Amino acid sequence: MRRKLGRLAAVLGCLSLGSLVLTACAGGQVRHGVGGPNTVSFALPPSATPNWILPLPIPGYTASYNGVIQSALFVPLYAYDGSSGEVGMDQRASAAEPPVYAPDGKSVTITLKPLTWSDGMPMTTKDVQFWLDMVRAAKDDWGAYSKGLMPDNVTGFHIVDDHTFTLTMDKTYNPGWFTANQLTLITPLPQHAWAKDPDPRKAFDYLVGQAKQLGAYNTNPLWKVVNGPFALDSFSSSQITLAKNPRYTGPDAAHLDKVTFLTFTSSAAEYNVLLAGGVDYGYVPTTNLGQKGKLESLGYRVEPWNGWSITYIPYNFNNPALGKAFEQLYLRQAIQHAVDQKAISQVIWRGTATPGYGPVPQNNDPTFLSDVQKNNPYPFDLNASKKLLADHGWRPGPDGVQECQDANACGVAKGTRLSMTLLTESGSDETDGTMQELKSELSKAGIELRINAQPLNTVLANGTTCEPSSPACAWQLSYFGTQGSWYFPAYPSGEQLFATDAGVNFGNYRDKPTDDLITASTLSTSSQSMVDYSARLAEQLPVIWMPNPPYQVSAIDSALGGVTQDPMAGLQIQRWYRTR
Amino acid sequence: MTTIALPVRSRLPRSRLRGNGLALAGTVILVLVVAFCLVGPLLYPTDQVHTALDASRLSPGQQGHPLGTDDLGYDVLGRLMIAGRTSLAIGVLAGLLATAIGAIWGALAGYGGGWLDAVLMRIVDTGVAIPALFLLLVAATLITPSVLVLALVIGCVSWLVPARLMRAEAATLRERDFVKAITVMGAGRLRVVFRHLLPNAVGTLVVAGTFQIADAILLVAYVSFLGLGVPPPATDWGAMLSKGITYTYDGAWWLILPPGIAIVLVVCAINFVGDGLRDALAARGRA
Amino acid sequence: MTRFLARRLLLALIVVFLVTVVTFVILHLLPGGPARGVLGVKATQAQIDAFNASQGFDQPIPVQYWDYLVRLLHGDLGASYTENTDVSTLLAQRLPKTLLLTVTSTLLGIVVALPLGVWQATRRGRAFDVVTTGLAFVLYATPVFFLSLVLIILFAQVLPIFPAQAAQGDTLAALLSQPASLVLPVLAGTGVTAVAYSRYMRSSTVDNLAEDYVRTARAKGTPERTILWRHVWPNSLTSVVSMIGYSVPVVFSGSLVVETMFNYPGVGLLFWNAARNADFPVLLGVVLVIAVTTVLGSLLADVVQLLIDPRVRVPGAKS
Amino acid sequence: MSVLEITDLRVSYGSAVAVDGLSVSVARGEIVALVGESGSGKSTVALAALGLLPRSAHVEGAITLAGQDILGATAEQLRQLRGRGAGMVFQEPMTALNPVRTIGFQVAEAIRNHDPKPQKHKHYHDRCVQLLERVGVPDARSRLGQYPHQLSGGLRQRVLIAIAIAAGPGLILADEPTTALDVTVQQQILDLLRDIRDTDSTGTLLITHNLGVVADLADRVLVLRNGKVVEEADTETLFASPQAAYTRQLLAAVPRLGDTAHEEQPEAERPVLKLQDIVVEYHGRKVVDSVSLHVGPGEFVGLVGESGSGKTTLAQCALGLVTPKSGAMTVFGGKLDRRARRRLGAVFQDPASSLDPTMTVEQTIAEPLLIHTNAGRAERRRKVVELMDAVELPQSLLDRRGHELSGGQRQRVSLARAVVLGPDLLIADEPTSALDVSVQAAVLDVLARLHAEFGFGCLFISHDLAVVDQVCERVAVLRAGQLVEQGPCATVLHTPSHPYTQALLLASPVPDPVVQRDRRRLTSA
Repeated sequence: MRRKLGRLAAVLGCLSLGSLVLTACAGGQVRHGVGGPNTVSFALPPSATPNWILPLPIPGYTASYNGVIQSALFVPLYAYDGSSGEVGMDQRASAAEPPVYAPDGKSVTITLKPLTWSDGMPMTTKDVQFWLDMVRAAKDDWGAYSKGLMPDNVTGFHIVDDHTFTLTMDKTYNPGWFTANQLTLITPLPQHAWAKDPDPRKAFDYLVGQAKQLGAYNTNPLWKVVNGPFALDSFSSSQITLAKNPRYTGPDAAHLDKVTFLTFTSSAAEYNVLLAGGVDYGYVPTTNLGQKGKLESLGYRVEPWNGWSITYIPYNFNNPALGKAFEQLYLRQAIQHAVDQKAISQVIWRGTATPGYGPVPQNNDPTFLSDVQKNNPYPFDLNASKKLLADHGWRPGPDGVQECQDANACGVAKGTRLSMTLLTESGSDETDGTMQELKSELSKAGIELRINAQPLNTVLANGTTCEPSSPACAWQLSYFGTQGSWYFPAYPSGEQLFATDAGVNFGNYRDKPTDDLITASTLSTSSQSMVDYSARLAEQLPVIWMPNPPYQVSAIDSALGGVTQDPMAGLQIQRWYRTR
Repeated sequence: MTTIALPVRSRLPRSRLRGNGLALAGTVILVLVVAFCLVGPLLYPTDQVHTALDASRLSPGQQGHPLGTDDLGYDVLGRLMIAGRTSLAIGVLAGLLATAIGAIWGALAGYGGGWLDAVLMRIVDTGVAIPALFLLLVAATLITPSVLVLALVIGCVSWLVPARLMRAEAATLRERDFVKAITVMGAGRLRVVFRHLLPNAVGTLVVAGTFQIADAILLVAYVSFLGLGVPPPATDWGAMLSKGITYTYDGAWWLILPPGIAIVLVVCAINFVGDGLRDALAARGRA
Repeated sequence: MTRFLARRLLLALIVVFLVTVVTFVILHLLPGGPARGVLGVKATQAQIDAFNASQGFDQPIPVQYWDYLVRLLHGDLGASYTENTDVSTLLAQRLPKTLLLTVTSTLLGIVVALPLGVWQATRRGRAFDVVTTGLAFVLYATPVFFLSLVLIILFAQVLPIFPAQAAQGDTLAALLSQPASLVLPVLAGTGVTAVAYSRYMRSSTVDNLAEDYVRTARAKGTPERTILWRHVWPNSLTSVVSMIGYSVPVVFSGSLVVETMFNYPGVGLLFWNAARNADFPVLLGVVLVIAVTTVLGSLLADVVQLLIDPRVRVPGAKS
Repeated sequence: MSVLEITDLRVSYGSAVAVDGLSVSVARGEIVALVGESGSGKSTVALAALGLLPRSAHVEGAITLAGQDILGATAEQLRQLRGRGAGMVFQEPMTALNPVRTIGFQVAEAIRNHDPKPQKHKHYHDRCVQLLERVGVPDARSRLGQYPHQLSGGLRQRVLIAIAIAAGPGLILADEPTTALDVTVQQQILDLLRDIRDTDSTGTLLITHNLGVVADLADRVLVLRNGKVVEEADTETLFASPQAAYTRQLLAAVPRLGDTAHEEQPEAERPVLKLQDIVVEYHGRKVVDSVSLHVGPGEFVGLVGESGSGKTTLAQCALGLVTPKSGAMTVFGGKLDRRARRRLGAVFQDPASSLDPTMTVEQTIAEPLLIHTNAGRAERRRKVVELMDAVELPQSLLDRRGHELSGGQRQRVSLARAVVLGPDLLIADEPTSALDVSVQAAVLDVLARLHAEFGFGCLFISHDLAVVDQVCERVAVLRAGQLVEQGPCATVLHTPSHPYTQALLLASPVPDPVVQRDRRRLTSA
């Protein structure tokens, strides 16, 4: 009898394990963070360890947050961020006074602020020239290079005095665009300490070589010469600490003694630590947004951090099977009508994402936003989708998938089936959910969507520009997922995205009027061309417009002040302070 | 305890003489679970293809969902059934495949002996030394997962343990008099392997197979946990669990407990059955 | 004995060599290669070509493998694409931590499991045995990620006794400076080992209790306790010891999961990130390290067996 | 005064009765033998005497050991009695000692267990050396640090006896103490047991199946069958005039040297098996050392030797299972190829492993037909039935599997399989050694009948000289890999010329107490 009872216990044991999970309940108030009293710890996104300290970007060393570290140590010539409430120049965080353009718009005069390097040397125009010389000498290895733009478009550099210089351009540019998207690339570098070789190319190679030695960041004297509000305290692959630079002479001195950046393997790991009070400034995975109240009771304030970005799914217009179909605007309209952006934003993103109907970031800044884009020309409407297809000669086949019955009406060969494959990022609940929702709604309109989820790298490697004949053009739709939103520089023009043959125009979208509008947006001084561009692409649907998720949903220690959630993804850590 | 990705986990010899109570309990549980997964959807049909964002995250009992709904509005009870089909199908197929490959491999090594044995077993050693997780990650980037593909992949990374078992068994059987007698009288290698070694190892293989199935179900759970599982809207218990785990702090227990219990229950049950089979075979061996 | 060891060592080397071949070939079968993932979305085709050339990816695979092997023999494991550090440096930082985790949980597993297994065996079929065996079944059937989560909820949140993540930092010292942060990862890792070991020990003890020598010991009036601890225990131990050596890959894989769950800065985490970033040199390095450790584990098992089992250590009678 | 008094003992496991109403008493200085075939319950009696039966055994009756009641004793009382009241010697010296403990530890423990003030094991070492010397272990002191596997089987059995007598018990329970040993070693152990009885006047309960051993050692005998005593008598009385039919049957089944008449056979011209200067090495050690041997057509050649003599290796060599390092071997005048194998049959020692447990008797016997002939199902069946008759098995067994048969039946099936193709050469490696005597007699009978029918030549390997004498015409004696003597049985086994053969003959106990007594006088002289 005893034996039998025992066996029963073993079976019951199986059943009872899960109930442990139920017992989760509120913990007590915990002191957040891991450092001393005037320090703050910040949680980095999963697998995003900064890996490049040199403020000259190099392909392959493009971890997010490199820029945050760099700009805290080396003040950029011009900083743009959203700290003022909309995206614009942040004068305090810039190394120079606002630029003065010549009336013909072909040259610009810039005056540096009286900043000092931490070894006591003043920052001078030579430091800017040092940057320009190196980038000119090694532009092909410089990560931000784009043919025809910086440094090709700067034809002359003229030193007026130690603090003033003039740049001459090859043609007239829109000053707003030039400052925001070109001058922001420049960072004065400590020429006296870093120019180990008079030849700028060799100097560049030397610095890059040094910067590749991550293990030596702590000790390398090069990186001790900084002019920003912070200096490097310690650097390891799992944790980076910046300490206040006591010799900073600018107007934007740091309040905190130290800021520590923590790395995490997964957002779940980060969230566990957040709940246990291990970080001051972390993020909440969307799936855990239901826990807002609990986080608040733990002393965090929970705020979405909106990005200066748009999110979309490119069509591969070069795909041999469906490229022709994708070229049909009515089909793109039918697909866009089947995207329930509001529901995806509300349910899957828990209200933190913003529906996006066009090429301009829609939630931060109304300057460039057209009414067409704002008002959504193609709202969620499955009947509209079906009607568009029916009107153009498509009929559902026996399996419910639309089939072209009339080549003339369809614009594609008779018998073409609306069955398409979407290459998407794996490992994200929100992406999975979005894809399932998309698949589900499209299926109701008779469009079959096959989801092929792959690690982000595979998606990136496969979903790129291709020739129609190449096997690489097998992809039809690709979604980079939550990490794949496009973050604009300060001026959200589309020269990299939707211009014919642009670098990131993966789907080979070609539209002459669009090209003209994009050119106008960078060269003309009026902002109307941007508004027209917004309207044009909201109507033309070069891609499937998707809800734009926030950069992250932050959980910030309520005792941490001075935080602006900058849409440009900057942190301005020097302005953080503790209220307790 | 589990072992992610542990095709390589050394299988534990389990106790003999644990009466058949547990085995019976295991069998009953398995029958119930299989019936639940196969017959359940007929009695309780739900839409597991189309999302219903307007009915997402309902707690149990709301709007006629006995176990609530998940974040996309799928009915959890219905989802548990179709997820079970995937988990069980992959588990059984992968377990059988692994056992079959392992059996033949091990029989050849154990019976062949000499250099053949050395070569085959070094390959097994190599396989054991490469983390299965690595192979699975690579496989996932090469192919689109489906039930068959996953079963194939998991089967192909977990045949090592049965191979070692079978090799040991074959090496023992090779020395048995009946094998010697028939070899001496002119039986060929194939005849010995297929007519004598494999049938005699069936007991070991059946036991190994059950444990292999249990392991495969866990492995599927891991693979899904890593985001490499069957593509949605199909799902399996591991995928449900890993998704549910993200809702731990919401108190959405209905997203965690059902798949969690299902996995633990089925794996326990299969292990019970495996133990029972081992006992039964041990008893027959003694008779 | 030296001959035995030399033979085992040779076999181990062969296995490690095969592992390098297999992993290398598999990685280079991947379509697309790592360039796009490493260089980012904005990289131009020219940059991608330059990257592939610099990494030698434009060479035939056998040539690439040969280069890899030559560098490997010089102790050069290549450099990480994403962490711009030598793989060997990364491994030197991470491996001690993973070893700390795995060795501690293995030792703890042994300490818990072996006596438990013996007690279970002596109380076979009684309540203690049935309850603990049942629990072992349940634990055995519980995925490690689930167990880790339960631990975090229970001991980091409901009762905030221990941190939910391991201490960060490059050095082992940094990790050891917060011993409390090691508790939960080690506990989860122990779950992996203890269950397996106790089950093995239990059955080994049960088998040994049925051996003839136990009857002999009884027949000469040896007390049961003495029989258990001075006769059966050392015998069971010799068979369990080798099992512990062979369980290295199990323990390692377990730690891969445990490390991701607890943000433990070990090899598992390195592996995980490398896999996500297609960081080939790191992947190869980690797989190689795990392979070597696995092989060393079974080698160690054989050596320990050699040391503790007189039947292996001392030559037998010439009969 | 008796040291052990068992009255009306009844032991059952569930419904199966192992011992039924057995009464026996052993007095000081007396050797009482319990003799019987497997399953007679004789070992159960020994275990019951020390309270060592498993919990599942149901025991009734009364057992008094050294004046104490066993069945009602507490665990601690039992422990005190074990070793001190009676010491026990087991059959398997290979497994009865703890492999990972030194001899010193295991012997010392036997003393220490009964020391009112237990000391460290080292403390007892001198006493251990005395004990080991007492049981005839040479070089006793150096053995203390050795492990069981470093000792030969005979030495291990001596160590076990030392353990049994360590606490000075009044009784030794010897359960098949010599069954696993070679005859020469067996003789030494029997002498030792007798010597212990003679000097310490210890009582001995000897449990054995071997009537020769009984005749050699016992004062009194109880014959057991199916748990019941069928006869009890003085040893000499029992052997001289057995009363029970079963006893007579048992005695008749024991093969004796010289019972069979041998005819001289002319040397065959074309032997079916010819071994010439065969050398086999294992790890550089010569297991078979230039052995030459032949088997003529229809001839029965015996190969005798003790364990480790290389006789099984030689057989495997002849079967092609082992490749010799040097030497020449011909089968039917040629190589051992597939065609030759068709004419070859083999039977091995262990009935438990001689049949594939997954096959039926019919499938087993028919398998060689499948390999070598195109015989259809019906023809195979006919052939199998024919052979079943030949080996005297009922057809009802055709669909049985190996584990459903008794040991004797299994060996008959093995024989049938071996001869189903009508072989010209049969190699039989200890085919009856694991069988009870009565079963052995029947199987040998069948073998003789098959020989008469098929006329195959046979290499018959055995350790039992009497069996070889009974079935073979010629015999070869192997010792440590070398052939010491070879010739007709009539010569080699009756007037051996080599001292080793003589020693072997002398050591094999004969079921006749009178002969054994004479032999003892001879050897001690």
